[in-house]
Amino acid sequence: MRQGIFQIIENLPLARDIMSLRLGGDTGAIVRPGQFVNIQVEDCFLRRPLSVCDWDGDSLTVVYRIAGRGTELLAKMKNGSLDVLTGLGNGFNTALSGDRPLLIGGGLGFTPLYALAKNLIKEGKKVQVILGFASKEQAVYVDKFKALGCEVTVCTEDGSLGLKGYVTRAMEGLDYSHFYTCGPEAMFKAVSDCSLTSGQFSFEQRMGCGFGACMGCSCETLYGVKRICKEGPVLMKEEIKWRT
Amino acid sequence: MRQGIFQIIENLPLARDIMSLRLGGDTGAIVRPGQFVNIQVEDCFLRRPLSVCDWDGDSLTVVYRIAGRGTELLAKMKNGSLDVLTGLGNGFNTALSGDRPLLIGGGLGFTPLYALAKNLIKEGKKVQVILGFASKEQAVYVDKFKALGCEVTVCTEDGSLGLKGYVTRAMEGLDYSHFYTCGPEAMFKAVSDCSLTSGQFSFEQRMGCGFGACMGCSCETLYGVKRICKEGPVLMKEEIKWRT
Amino acid sequence: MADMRVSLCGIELDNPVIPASGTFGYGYEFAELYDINVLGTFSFKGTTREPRFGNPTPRIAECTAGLINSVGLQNPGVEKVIEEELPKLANVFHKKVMANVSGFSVDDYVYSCEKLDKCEQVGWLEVNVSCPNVHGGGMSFGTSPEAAAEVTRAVKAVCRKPVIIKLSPNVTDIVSIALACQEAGADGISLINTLLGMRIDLKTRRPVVANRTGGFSGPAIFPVALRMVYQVAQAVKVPVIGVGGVSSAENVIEMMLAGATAVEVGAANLTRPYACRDIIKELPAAMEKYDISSLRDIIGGAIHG
Amino acid sequence: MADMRVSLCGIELDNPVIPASGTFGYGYEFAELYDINVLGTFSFKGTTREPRFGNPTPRIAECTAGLINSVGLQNPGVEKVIEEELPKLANVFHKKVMANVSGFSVDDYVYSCEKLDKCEQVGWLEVNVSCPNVHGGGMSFGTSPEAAAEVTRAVKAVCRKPVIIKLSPNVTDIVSIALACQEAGADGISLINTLLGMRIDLKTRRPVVANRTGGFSGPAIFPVALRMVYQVAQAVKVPVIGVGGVSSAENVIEMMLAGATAVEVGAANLTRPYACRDIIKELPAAMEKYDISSLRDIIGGAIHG
Repeated sequence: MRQGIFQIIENLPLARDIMSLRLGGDTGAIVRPGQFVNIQVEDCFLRRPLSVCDWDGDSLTVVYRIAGRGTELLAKMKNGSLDVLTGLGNGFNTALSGDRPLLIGGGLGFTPLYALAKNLIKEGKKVQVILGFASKEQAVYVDKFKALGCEVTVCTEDGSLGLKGYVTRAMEGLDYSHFYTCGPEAMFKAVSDCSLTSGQFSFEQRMGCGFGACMGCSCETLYGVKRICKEGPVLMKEEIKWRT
Repeated sequence: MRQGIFQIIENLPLARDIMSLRLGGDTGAIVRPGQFVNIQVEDCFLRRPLSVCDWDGDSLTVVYRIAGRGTELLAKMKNGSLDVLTGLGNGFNTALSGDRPLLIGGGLGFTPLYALAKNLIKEGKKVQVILGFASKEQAVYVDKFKALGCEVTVCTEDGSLGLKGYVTRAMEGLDYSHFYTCGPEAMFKAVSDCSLTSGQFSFEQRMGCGFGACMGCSCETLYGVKRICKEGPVLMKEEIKWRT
Repeated sequence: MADMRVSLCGIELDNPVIPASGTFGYGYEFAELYDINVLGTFSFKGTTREPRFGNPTPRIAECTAGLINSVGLQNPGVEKVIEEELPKLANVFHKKVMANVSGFSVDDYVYSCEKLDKCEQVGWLEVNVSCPNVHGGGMSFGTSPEAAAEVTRAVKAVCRKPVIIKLSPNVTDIVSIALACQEAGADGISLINTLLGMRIDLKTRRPVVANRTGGFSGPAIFPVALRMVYQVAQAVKVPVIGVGGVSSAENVIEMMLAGATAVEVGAANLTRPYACRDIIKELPAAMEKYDISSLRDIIGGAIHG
Repeated sequence: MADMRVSLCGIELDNPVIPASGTFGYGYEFAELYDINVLGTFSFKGTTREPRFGNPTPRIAECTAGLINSVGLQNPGVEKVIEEELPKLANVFHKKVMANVSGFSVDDYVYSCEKLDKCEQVGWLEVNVSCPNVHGGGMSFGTSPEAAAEVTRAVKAVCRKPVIIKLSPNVTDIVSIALACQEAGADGISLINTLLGMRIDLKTRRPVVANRTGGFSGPAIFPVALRMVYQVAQAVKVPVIGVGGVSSAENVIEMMLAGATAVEVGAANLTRPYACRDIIKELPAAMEKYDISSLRDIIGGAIHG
């Protein structure tokens, strides 16, 4: 974990209430896709944890939804600098991907999967991606995944783009070596149930600190208690204790 | 009273820890010298009440000392806008000045006296001014008073400029028709005691609102309770109940 | 069309926004700024049997997201309030006003309430058993269920109008005090009054306010106020007025979800003179944002389930 | 040369800055960031007899100038703390640590304290009788003088090291509780724990934290903490640790003027990982600004005169 001051390079809308924020600064602490950053927004007491969607040596990109006061304030910032904690969380384990990994994103869940896809493609893997959205209007980043060389299937709840229905529908009959998923928790159980292989889930939780100090985001797993911000946000399919 | 947004025209140091802030905006609510404004400083809950040192149709000037968190933050603001309440307090009564009014300022107490002097000069009065400071380094606005055409006597506690000692020393033997004073409360009693005429005192007090709502700044006078922010900050010599 | 009306002890309010006692004087300072008839009502300056200057100055200390005041119930006394303040108020405010009363003995409360109850302009009596600024004064009534009930019973015996008891948050079990007041006949409960707080001046190394400690209010105390409103609203049957750090339309909605029938706005009036008018203006948009057609419908919405 | 040393129950601290329990884990997360030996000491995660997961999530809600947590004493249990956490801590922290203990019965407290008292690394026991998150749990001990005294007496009977009782602010009369603890043998008093608070999500219309209410901390509560420290420090003879909203060197000085011998920093560690290191760095300059050569000399400086 590293604390640093980042410059706002751009902070632009991708779709209604969906913003893309690119920050310039020291990204040295980010070592794996699936890690997150924790951003101090002025006039908010707590930081805002956001998955890293993409990063290079001196910049990183997060995609966020304007959902509350903090993100509303953040969306208004068009320049200046931000106090950011980087390199948070365990991130995805790419060593387990196998040759034909499947990436499943629900809503903004695609964000950590983009950096992951980039990584897996670089490693020469055949990357299949399922992106689920509420509707066509919300379907962002589809072309970006394609541009990486991924095989992309889009699903929308209202059928306005791609398959009509949930991501699980697109999983049917697919052949894959391992899966990685991020999205609403409601989607996770369904994905787990219809999955044929082992896989990794990136969880969300309200956090106090984001670096393991407050125990605010703890969850029980089959192998003991884990902090989503520290031992997570990525958990293996085999360790998850589903809330029944 | 009027609430308005004012632009920062300049915010510059006059001496060590003494700043002059000029604001552009609607000054229509300011009707008398000796009134004050109440400035909202970002990250401070309460506004900062400051005497108006000078004003014209579309700008006003306040002079303040960097004394705490609020004024430290204010001193850092070099541009942008401020939420300001204007036209607060009763101000000085110039009708009582007579032909040869005496103005007595201690430390930053000169600020409301400057606008007053301007006013009295315009009314053709012979204005005598005594300005007391800790030392030469703190002696600001002396030339500005002279430029108005006032007869200025300066006193410094350390004698580094003008008379050595307190303002009361400069009052001795002076001939004046009425006096106006502003400065530390410690000075007021001495000024009152050695004064030969009636006069007006501009008081300071910690305020919650600045416009008469909270009763935070009340004081007892010989003619009942008054709110420094509303029935004050200017009180007549004859009504003051001195704390013994 | 957003319906902001609520009924407080049988009197309908156009909206639930009520400037809190001690932050709105007797109304005029604000009537000079805007038409205060846009308010649901307002609770006037805490009034006592005798005139009071209150505590020595300084009486104000700044805090993060709030302030401390130790005004100590400065007021002209109930006679002058009735003879001078209310007639003047009649010129600028045409709704029922809430009469806030403090006292230092049960007789004090009875004396002042009985007189104010007879005033045409007064719609409710808000009995402050909780002012933390008067040593050995109002505080003691608000910190014991028995004492709070005693005041309530005595005041109810001489009043025909709704009696609302304003509670202190500086207690271990506010629910037991609220229940005791209801049992004693209170028609409503308002909470919270200020938290007892303090600041010290690092330069003088002395407390900032002359009285050493004072009442802490402002956005900082909102989570404590909301918790207590939530606890009390679940326990009592009478309407609850939510008070403490409210400074936005969202805060008003949150207080009502916690169980408040109406909401008082305090410290916000001091730093933002138009705060209440602005909150009332912003309420319809906030209601739409959160899919609320009538504020009545959300009272206590967060309590069940 | 600014002298920051203070003596806490007979053990000298290089400076009075102590990360508060529950905001510093068992130290490692922070040891990765800076040398935690710069601290006066730190109070480790509240430890109980049995391992605890704590309350369901979400456990965190944001507030103006603070946060609400309902972690509910998650910890691995006293055995694991002694067998695993303390040995790991020994690698990164070479000073005496403060062992924070919670319990749900007097026996619980005795069991855990007796074991931790025997640990070489432990310098003080901080007994939390005030965690507001456990229903019918720690809370009850902290809200009655008798119960707090009973825990104190029982713990003192099995401990050779200084026992500091950490008090809840959610009470009517914190001084009586502090006096009861001193009477029962407490070597020190730390206060305040969190204020009981709540937030409601306007979208879901449900409390933000699963436990509904939680502990409110952060700069917002500083004036309440300072007032209680001032009241208790005047009443007791034992050293007082000031806790609550401290987030700057100035806050540390203000707490000490109110009567604190040492100061705990809580919520600030969560949003500013380097907060304690920075406060310690800023202390000498702040001391010079306010003409303080030795922090020892200003303890309680605002109490007299």
